[in-house]
Amino acid sequence: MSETHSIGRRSVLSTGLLLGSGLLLGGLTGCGSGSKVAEIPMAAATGVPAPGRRLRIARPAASAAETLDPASSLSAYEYLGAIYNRLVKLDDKGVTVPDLAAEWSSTSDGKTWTFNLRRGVIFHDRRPLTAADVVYTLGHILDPDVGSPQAGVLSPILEASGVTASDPHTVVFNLTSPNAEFPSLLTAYQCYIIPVDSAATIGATGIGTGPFKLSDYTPAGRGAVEAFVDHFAGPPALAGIDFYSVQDTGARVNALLAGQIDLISQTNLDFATARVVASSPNATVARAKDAQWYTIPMLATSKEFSDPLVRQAMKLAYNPKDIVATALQGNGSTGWDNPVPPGYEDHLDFTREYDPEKARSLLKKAGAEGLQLPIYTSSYDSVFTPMAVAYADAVKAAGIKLTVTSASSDSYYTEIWMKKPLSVSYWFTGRPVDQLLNQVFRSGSSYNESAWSNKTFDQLLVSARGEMNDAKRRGIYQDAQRVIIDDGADMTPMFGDRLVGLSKEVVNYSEFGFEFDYMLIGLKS
Amino acid sequence: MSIDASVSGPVQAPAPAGAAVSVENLSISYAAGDALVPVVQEVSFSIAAGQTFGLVGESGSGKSTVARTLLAQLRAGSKVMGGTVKVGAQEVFSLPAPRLRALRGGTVALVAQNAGQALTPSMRIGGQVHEALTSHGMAASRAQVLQALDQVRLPNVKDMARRYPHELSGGQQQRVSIAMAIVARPDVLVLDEPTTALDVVTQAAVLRLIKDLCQELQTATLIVSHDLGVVSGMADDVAVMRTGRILENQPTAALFTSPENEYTRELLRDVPKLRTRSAPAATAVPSEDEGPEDEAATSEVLVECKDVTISYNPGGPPAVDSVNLQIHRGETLAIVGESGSGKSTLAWTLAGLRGATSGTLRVEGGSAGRAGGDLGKPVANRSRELRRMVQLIFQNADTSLNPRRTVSAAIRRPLRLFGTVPRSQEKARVEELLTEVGLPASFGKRLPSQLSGGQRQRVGIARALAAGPDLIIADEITTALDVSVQADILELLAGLQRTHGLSTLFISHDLAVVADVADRVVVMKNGRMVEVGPVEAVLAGPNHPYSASLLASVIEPGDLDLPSALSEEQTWMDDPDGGWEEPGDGHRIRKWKDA
Amino acid sequence: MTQLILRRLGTAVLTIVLASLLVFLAIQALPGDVAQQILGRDATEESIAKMRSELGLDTPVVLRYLQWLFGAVQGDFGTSLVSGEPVGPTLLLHFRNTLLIAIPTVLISVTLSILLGVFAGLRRNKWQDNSISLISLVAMSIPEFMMGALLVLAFAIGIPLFPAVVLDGPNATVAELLPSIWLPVIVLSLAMAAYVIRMTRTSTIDVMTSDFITTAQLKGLRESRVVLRHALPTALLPTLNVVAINIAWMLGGVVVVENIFNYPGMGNLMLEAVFNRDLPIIEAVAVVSATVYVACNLLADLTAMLLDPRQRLAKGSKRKAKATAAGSQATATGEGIQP
Amino acid sequence: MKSVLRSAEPMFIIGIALIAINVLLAFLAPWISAYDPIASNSEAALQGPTGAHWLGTDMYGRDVLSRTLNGGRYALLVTFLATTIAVAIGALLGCLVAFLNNWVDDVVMRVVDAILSVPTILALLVVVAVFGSGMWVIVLAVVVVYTPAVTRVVRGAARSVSSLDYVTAAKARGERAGPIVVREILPNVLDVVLVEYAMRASWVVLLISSLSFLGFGANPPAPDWGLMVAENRTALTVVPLATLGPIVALATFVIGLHLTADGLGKKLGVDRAMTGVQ
Repeated sequence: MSETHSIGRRSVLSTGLLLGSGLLLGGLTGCGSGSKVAEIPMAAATGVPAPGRRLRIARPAASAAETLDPASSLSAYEYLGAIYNRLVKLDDKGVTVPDLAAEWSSTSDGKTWTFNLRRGVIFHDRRPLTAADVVYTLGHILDPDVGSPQAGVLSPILEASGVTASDPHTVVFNLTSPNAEFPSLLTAYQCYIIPVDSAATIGATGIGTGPFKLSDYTPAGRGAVEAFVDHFAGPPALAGIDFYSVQDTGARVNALLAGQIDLISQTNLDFATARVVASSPNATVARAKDAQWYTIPMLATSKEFSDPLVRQAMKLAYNPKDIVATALQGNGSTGWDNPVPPGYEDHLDFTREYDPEKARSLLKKAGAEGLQLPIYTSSYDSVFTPMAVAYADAVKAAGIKLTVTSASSDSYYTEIWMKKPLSVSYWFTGRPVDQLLNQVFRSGSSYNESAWSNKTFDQLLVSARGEMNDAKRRGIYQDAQRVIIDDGADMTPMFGDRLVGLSKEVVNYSEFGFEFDYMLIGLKS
Repeated sequence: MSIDASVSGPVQAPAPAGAAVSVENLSISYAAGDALVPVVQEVSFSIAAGQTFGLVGESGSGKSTVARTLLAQLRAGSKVMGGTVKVGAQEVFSLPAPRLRALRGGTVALVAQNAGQALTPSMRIGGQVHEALTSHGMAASRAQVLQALDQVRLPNVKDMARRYPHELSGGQQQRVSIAMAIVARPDVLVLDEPTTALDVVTQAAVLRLIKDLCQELQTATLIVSHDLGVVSGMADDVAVMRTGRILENQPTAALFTSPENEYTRELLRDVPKLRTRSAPAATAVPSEDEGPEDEAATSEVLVECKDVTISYNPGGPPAVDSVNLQIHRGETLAIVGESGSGKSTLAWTLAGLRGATSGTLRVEGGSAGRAGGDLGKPVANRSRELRRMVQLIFQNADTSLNPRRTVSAAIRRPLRLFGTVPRSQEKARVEELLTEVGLPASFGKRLPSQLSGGQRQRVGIARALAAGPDLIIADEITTALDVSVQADILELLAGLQRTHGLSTLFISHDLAVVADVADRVVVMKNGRMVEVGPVEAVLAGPNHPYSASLLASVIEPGDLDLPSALSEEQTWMDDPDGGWEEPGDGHRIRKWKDA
Repeated sequence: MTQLILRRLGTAVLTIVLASLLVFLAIQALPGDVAQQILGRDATEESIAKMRSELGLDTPVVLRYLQWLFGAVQGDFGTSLVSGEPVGPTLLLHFRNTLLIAIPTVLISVTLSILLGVFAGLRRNKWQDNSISLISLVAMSIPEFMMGALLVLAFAIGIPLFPAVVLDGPNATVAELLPSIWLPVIVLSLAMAAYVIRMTRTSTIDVMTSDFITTAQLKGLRESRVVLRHALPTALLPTLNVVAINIAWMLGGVVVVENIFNYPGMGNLMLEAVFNRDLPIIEAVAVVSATVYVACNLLADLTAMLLDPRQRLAKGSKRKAKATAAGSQATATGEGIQP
Repeated sequence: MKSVLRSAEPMFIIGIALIAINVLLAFLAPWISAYDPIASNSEAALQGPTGAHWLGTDMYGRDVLSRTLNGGRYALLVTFLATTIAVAIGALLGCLVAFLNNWVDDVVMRVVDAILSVPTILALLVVVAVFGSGMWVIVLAVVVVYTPAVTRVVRGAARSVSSLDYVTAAKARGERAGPIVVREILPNVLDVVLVEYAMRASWVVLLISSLSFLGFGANPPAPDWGLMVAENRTALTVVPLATLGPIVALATFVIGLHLTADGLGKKLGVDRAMTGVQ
């Protein structure tokens, strides 16, 4: 109580200063010079959470059609990690680790996979988890009527009839083609396990096995979850979480600064805001390392980029270090056009050459000297435009003239992306390597944003799936990465840290993909 | 005329001791930018209780400014430069606020020109009279309010008290203003052009009322007017003002019989006169008065209206009802009537601005080999020839010229439109027309705002002439002008008419003006003709009762009293059998019965 | 008078229908597929096609408008393309929330600005007038998003008197929303008051120079009575229309303010609907706003009739009535409409 | 114009001066600004005012002064284009329907009312959503929402003019509607139109800054006042001048327009509040 009191007084004082100097004397005193601004912390605070605290999270307002059905493309995914579990999940090195499945194995041909479930797991409605629930969930995901995004990944290798329960705690998957990486495909957040026969209601009830139990939920509105004391790994540190939905980014930040919420989810703060938040008395910034995978897709089917020489020149012409320095202000890692994040075990550590002169000569060779075209961007993400500007700046040296053209953010992904020859885009990291490469780079995949097609690459993916030896498979994946670097149409200048605004009271924040560590996150007393 | 001479001598009447009002050496200036423009200069006069003092002068003479100093009111930006204004023993400009409030409405009351605008639109009549009492600490019962309304001879006072100003006629509104002014029994009454906005009959009645009340209440009264007749009928003493100075100040009878100042004499000469018309008017040219010969010479009909009826709303009462008349070539036909009588509606229909509901209007061709045509059609359906045959001159010279276009552009437009002269000669023709209406050719470059009212009206005439018309419709063209200017314009028009052989339809509410200019006159009331005939015959009578009341209402300069109480109400009705009396000589009177 | 009111009502309905038609036709031209917009970037081709037919996007436009109009007349505004919920209740909820800030705004700003406007008009060109004019000039010239940002900084983050944003959704109770309304109310009041003050000042000056005020003053009335009883009713006539237009503007177009404060009102609903191509919601918002606009004008006219008996004349047809009652309305329209 | 200026009051002069300064600075911006307004420089991000950066820098290290100077170019250009087009169309249409005073007037005014009854921002958003957010689209959008308002104001003024005698005289001569509107009516409502122009321009500036703020106007990284506020307002406590710079520029321009409109109104005898009634 006395603590909050003193904070209150301090902020009153700071406001006096702030208003006085900022508004009245701003120009004269030179207040607010950069030196006073706190740098963005590198690591989140850790500590012992106080019991019984609730975390308040502001998230962007979603569509009113959102649902708690994890399989849906409109799932409210801030809730999902709190209320559900998957069979397996990905750790921050991209390695598949157990969740509801205690262990798994496959036949040597990689076609039949057997998962043994953890014992003693119960749903929030106190029904025990059985293999039937898993069979039902997979059937739900593969149901064409559901239109689950993950169905596109699973259906080429798995039919609903291929999933069976051999006993209440064992699920057997019979694949239609071998896949050594199959377990990793079940780590997607669409694969959270729901109870048998719950498809019709799960969107609103959110009954899962997760550490929290749904207590209140309005689509696109506010909601709450409470600690589930009977969770198999024990109760979480928090007593509950309240979710609020706030449309405007500025408003979310203001809510944090005013102490109305503890954490802003799904919002990559721009650097100015991040520094403002970091220097405020009661809020700070944490980062999700390399969480934003930024890309510059060159549409391989366009007349500009159908020639691999031109694509190669576009890469040789820029140094990702420059882009990280200006667009990310150093808050991220260079990508060197390799889409696999540096932290992954399967990552190919290779720095391609940077040679604008060579780029120029390649262009000449391709008959595209002095290439000139617009690069499209929008305010969809705060890094898009700085990235486009930095890239356009960088490639000037190779005689490439790009005009940065901004499009409306609300129709950017329907009107520009995958339609214009050169645009910018981003993905969340946290996908298993197999899924990443298959979804975004394989010929004909609906997410192949550059429409790139390379037979060698496709063949490498197929052979990787057939290779049961982990080390050899890693080698194949790294070969595939090399093909992308050399020939690919989707440039990866960098991976950005997601800057997350949170209260100074929040401890043990850690996030991978878009999922918190819900067990440990808590608030100081 | 010497202005210097007028400052001394008889102008400065000594202020008798005990005068209710005494103004001495009053000078007022108006600040225009950095300069001070004198608007009132060394004005002195006094009024004894029970006496009426008249201030007469043309617009801008400063008469209203003087009048309002009696209530210590000055226009914003004006300043008293010297002199005193005393009401009783009080010097009004040095009164503290509470005493000033007591003076206003209590000691001195004002009746302003336009009662329609001087009454608060959002308050009931009764309330406005009521507060005139209460604001001076007088107990005010409903009965007193009703009595005040009754005193100004308003009908149905109970109902009247509940009405809002806009629900009253102009005459009734002015009566309310008077009631409001006299209800607190003031010592001094200031009448600032009290009847200017009223029809003649109403004017006569309202003036009669005021005069009676002033006598009854023994107030010292100041009446300001541009109308010599009004002042003549009301005042005991009259002062003539010009450019802020009093030129002469005499008892009324003396002023009108033996004016001392040249300006006064000019004014008196320029006023159109009705009853003294037997002696040819100063402006009259012998040929105009030759009557019968003229008639014979011009008996050729130019315009023929048969059973013309014009309605604004289908089913509503017609604005013009079964009018039959002829306009002869070369004659001036006047239409006289009060506002709402239909006279302007008829004129506008002839000009093609409005279609006729039924009946026929025809203009004959002839003179210049022009074809005749149907004037019942609106202008859009008329041929170019037909359009140029009929031209309008408007009442208000201020609004009849486009303020953004030069004089020569205004005159040139009809030349171009009707192809009256080849383009190469337009400039010369414009100059010719300007000269013809008595303006220097150099005026072509001016904008209307750089002209005086009279000059603007001359441009309006030139514009009408430019078309080369057969008929000119002059719609109240002198109403907005001062007397002296009015005389010039009328003279100009008459001259032009003679030289061009034009016919004129002259619309007016003023019988005296009509008597001066017209050959024949039509009297209209409620959309119908009630009398028509040669001017002399109509003036000589016998008359339709409405025409008679119009004639009786005229107050001429030198009349020392007002017409006896006239009824504003209509005392007659059309004979249900219809028909006309014809005393002869083309004089016809609609048959009527007492209502 | 009744006839006059009836005619106004008829015109009002016509205006609303016309507005709904214009908006309906305009939003037909919106690019971007609703289905795509709803399903987002992760949608599959099949689910989009399915969604399209579910939404009835294949019916011809005219037919859809007539269907919509027929439903709307019966109070059925269709269902949201996005949430699948009926539009009516959703809209009503947001409308209620907007009213929650609109009503205090109107009460505060109108009272205050009429007082200040009349005061400034009476003290014309004196220091009181000059300072009031200057302040309202500045208030008019600072965009409300700036005003909002400054207020949040000062009174929510600096001195935490008010919440910076509204965390409760549209379903929140009035009591829950109450603490959050004040900052938006202040921002809106400032924007609105500036215009009303200026209009009131001008018309006060205007009326104070008219003949009937001179008459009243020369009757020896106290200045207070002259102002309150004689001048005010007429001076307020033009102000009425500015107020009406401003209320309409506020109810329909406070997008910026609601956006800054995350206030779950109609402005936010509208913004969201345009983003999502949620045609039935856009259409319904347009109709409600048009109704409010028309109703406010009608109310202003009725109040004008109350204040000034001349306005009650049904005679002279609508043209005359318009010319007098709405003489100032012409500018009022302009005066009131702001970004 | 000369005579207008000579006897003008100080407030009017100040108004004209504020507009002139803004227009001049915007025009000269490319030559007088010390930095490229879109060149980012991460080393110099979020600086307070220094000798090198008089108004400091923003989060990308861009010079705030250079951005503020250049930020007016877009706003002023759009304002000029949109206001001119809207006022031109509105004035002509207003005069025409006032003169015709028949069913055409009724139809036009119904449509005008209908458009006016749709919230400005909604109408703008729909137009922008249909056509994208290029400069000409913003101009079109503003024209769509403001032409009806101008039409209404001018019609009010033109109605009283068209009942004046010189218009009647033209009608009686048999002139056609076109020449009457252009020669007789329009020149005489020009004062109202002029005042309306100044007022309307002030709203257009604010409106397009709001649009930019909401993300529908100018596109990043272009310098634009509204956009600069949107970008920098969260950093208000850190680099207040990055927000206040463009706001002061915007506000002075708007104040200039208001003062000019007031001054013009007084000078030309147009009571701005009562525009449309005589």
